[in-house]
Amino acid sequence: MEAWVHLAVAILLPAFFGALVAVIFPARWRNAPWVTAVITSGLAFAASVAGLVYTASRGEVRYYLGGWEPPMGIELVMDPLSAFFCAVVTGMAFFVFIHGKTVVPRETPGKEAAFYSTALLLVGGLLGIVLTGDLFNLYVFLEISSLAGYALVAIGDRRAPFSAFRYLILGTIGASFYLLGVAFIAMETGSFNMGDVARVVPALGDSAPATVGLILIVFGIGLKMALFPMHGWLSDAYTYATSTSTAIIAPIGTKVAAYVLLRGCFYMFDPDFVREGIPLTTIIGYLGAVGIIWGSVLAIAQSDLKRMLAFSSVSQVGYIALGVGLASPLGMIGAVLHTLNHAVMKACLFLVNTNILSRFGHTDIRRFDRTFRIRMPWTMAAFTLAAISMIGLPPTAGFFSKWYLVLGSWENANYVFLGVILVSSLLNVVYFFRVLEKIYLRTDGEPYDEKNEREDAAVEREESPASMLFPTVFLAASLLVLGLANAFIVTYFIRPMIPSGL
Amino acid sequence: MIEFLHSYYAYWAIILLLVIGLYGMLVKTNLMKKVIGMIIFQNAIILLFVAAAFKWDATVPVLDPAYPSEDPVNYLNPLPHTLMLTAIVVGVAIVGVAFALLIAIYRNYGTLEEPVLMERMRSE
Amino acid sequence: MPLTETYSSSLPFWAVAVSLLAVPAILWSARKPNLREFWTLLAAAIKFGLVLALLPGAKEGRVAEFVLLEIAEGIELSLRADAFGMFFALIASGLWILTSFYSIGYMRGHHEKKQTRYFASFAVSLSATIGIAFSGNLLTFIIFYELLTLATYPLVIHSENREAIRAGRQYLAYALTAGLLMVAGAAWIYGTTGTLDFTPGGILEEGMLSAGGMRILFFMLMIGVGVKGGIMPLHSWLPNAMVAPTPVSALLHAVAVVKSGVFGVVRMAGFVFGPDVMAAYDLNTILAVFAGFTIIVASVIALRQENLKRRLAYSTVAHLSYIAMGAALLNSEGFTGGMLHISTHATMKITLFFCAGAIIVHAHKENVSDLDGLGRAMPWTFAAFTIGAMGLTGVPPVNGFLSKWFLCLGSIEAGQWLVLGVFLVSGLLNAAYLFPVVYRGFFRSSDKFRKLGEASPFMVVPLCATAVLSVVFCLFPNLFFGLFDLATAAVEGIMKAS
Amino acid sequence: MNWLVELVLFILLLTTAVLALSVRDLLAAAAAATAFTFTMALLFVSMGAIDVGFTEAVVGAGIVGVYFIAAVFQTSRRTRD
Repeated sequence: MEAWVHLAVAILLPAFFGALVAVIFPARWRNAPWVTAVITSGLAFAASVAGLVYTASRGEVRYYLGGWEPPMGIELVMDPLSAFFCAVVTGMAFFVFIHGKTVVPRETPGKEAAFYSTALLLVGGLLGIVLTGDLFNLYVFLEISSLAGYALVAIGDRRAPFSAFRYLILGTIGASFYLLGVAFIAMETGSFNMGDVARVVPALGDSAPATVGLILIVFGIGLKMALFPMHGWLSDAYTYATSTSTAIIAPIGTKVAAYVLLRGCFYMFDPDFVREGIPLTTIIGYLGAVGIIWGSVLAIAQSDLKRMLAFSSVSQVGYIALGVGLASPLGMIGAVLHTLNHAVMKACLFLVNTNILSRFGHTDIRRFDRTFRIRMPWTMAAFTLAAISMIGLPPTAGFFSKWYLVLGSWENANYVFLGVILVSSLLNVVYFFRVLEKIYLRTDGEPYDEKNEREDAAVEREESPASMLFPTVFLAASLLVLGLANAFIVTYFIRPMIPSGL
Repeated sequence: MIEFLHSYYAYWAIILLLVIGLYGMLVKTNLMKKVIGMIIFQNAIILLFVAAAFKWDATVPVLDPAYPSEDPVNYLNPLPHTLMLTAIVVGVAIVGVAFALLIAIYRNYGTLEEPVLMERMRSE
Repeated sequence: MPLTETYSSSLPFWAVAVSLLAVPAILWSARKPNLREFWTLLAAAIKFGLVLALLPGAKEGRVAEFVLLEIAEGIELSLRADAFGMFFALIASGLWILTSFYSIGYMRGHHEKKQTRYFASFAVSLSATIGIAFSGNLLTFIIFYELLTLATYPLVIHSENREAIRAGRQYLAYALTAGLLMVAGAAWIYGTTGTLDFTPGGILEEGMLSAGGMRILFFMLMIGVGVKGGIMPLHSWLPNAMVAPTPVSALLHAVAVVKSGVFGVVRMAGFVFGPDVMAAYDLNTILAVFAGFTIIVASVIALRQENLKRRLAYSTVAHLSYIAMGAALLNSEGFTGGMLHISTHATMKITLFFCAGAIIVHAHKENVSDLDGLGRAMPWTFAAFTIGAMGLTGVPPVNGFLSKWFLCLGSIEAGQWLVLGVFLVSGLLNAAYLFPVVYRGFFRSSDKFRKLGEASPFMVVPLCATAVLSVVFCLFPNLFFGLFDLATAAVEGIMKAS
Repeated sequence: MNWLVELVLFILLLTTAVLALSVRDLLAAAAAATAFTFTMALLFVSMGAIDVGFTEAVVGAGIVGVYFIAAVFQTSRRTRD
């Protein structure tokens, strides 16, 4: 038991340690930052998985930083929920880092160390958000991860600094509103410790300041999460950043915000109160529902693959919000499972985007053609699988998170959510099959004859190097595994995390 | 909530500052002005914490023989103060990054006015 | 006969998996056509053998069950080879062998491109079809159903021209919408009853939902399966998808895809809603109205089609609804007739499509009016076509008579004279749109085909085989693996439980 | 004792805030912003948060002021807004 307590720190430390170590190597050791990033994120991933398994069977682990007990000290709490999110964050980071071996030196020449250091800082900040048991500490980690995020987004083409600036302004508004909410809650409850708050809040009953605090927190985090209608910053930020920056931020950034939402609404406060007293979760759910449709429609309108994926992120975040909005065990299962699934899908898709960009020099869907499939068969296969999962067809992972959400919608008799989930799946079909048709089929309308068969045969295979191909294909394949194993994940990892009040 | 605001006028000032800051961030078109708005906004929140920890007739959280130390009512709560130290530093870090971005934007496009910037970005 | 004696066996799993396992082999030997086709045939043979191995148990009412894993919380990915599923699996896997032979002849004769993709998709489709047949619960059914949609998409767009791509989009739009409605419906059922296992006599019971709710649920599930089953007004993807690609994939549509649709209709009627619920909420009337409408209207449309394949496609639409109609009658004769029609229509329609394909490849004719005198050049092909036409019309020595006989009996038993009328009128319409082809082929003379001989034996042999099969099946319905007994056993299961 | 001082500081705070956002010379705006932060520091001190006040004066007013001036000289000084 004693040794296990340190697991929480073992997740957190490698990332921050790696961020420091990555910059100390002499410039001629070109791969050293990459190796550092892969090793540290791998260690954190291993620790997260160990923590996941441990907490699933034996409950939460509390670690008092420096040995100081709350409310004076800061504690790290690793319960099934936070361990799950840690595993998602570190896992995605691990694979994206592996993928970065050849891409990062090309996209940010000479600044590999800075890139990996910042990226590790981002990961560390996100892990801190997930693990900390202290509201103010969460704010600090939020800002650490945000700062790293702004820096990562700012690397990119000419437009990147401006989109990063907009992200910074809105991100700061979000974080500040969070802090404001914390102020209200702390004033009312007298503690910054989440556990204390959770104990005190029910006793307060219908407390206006605490409620206002929660609403402010939800608003601030909603901004960070790109919840509709606060999603404006996301599309530009993702589009103009370098492809690896996007690949590292997109799968995990918004997910951690979703974690804070879950933590605030269902753990710190009484879910019944949040659902009935202030219809907060319902509002979140409906915003998510609108975001699902809106994001999908905008994704259809895009001609650039990366931008399309960015808008699809807005829509997918909506699913998570919708699950929160259901405020039921099934909704929570759907939301948490979708966090995992969407992280894997989006990471895979953005890695595919990187592969395409580094091989063809553009990601303009209008210029895609069938030689893509011949030149990069494995990448395209990974794209296909991830697209099918995004659409939500069984037996890929994407289907099952939707399945739980659909079940939850029926249970709550919420037909609006139900309709939204169904309609959005069709919209996903539209924007993904548009790309798939381009990649796999002849779209010029000419009949298939000997001539263009010879043309096709002349196209050489130029698949990405193994360091890029392995993570892409592995993530795509794991979508199938996650789909088939979803009952296992739900039973062993998600069920234990559902709070008793839900 | 109402009596809470009524009891101490500082809160009204804080609300005003928050609104001013938000206005600066969202409505001002010059990017530098947005940063100024951000500073105002962040400082207003810090002020809120400090004001919340403030009590009339209490002294700074330093042990003083003149005040009976066993009664915490006589001292301000030091916890928000210490936290705000961190918040200030975090805020400054963000402002620093914001300025770095501003300089990068200016190098790329030669302006900090949002409408002009949008125009130039669209035309390339 | 015991109804629910189950035993654990991995055979259903392997029956599903064998063609999936063949896919990597097919892709791997893309450059060696002979080896590639060997894998297809091998998988087809093994699959048929595995299905046959399950047959004795199913006939005795023992159900082989295989639970792979828990696929979603509380729901298992289970395969159950009950009599009804066996019936369909037997037909699908048996005809796959024939179809494979014919495909090879056709694809090579036509110098088709992308043959590897074709055979790989074909194999996956068959896996999905057998999976649909053996699905033990609704979620498993949906999973295989969506897999079938994806696997047949490459077949629909096979020729990759504008028309085909448009047909592909339409197909996806219809099939995926349908799949989503089924998912929603399944979630509703699961939320209401806590189970999705197919049970003879139905999962749902009276009073579980309000009458309106029950009808909406019925619509959701029936639209779900009805799209693949081509029930009007959900049929419009079908003729397009059938015409655009090669007739071989049209053939797949005649057997695997559309039959899974109507198989689903019967599954829903007999194993999800159950005859009692169907009767209690007038669901059978709804189904009967749509099915009857489809039978008549599709036949009339078929009458007006000039393109032979299109005519056959609409004929398929009409005949699929026979099966749905059989389920709507809610008595054992109706169910038996419907199930038998799955098999009888398969053999007859395959014969007709084989003939149409042979005509296209060999004589390069697609329109009915161009066939004058072709029967003299291709006597075997046209003879087979005549048998198929007779079968669809319901003339006795061919097996179509058998299923129609039961369907008519069922409608008399149910006292549905209107339904009986529909069957009789549609029989006349069948004759009206099929016999002109025969007439033109044999009795109109033309010099165009004087030098033309019979098509290649690769095609002629299978089409004659299916034609003969059609006749033999009518005369000795139990000769082939006791299909008839199997059908009656399955129906008994449904009726007894309700 | 010091509520009057606080009131003056609050008024100063609001004035400098509005000023910083409204002047068109960015350098003047930077000066106003620095004045704002410094007033804030004084307010903290008056509210008993001495440590916070000092940090704010040094980090908030000092470093941010330097940042501002550096940034203004790196970019442009005038604005239409």
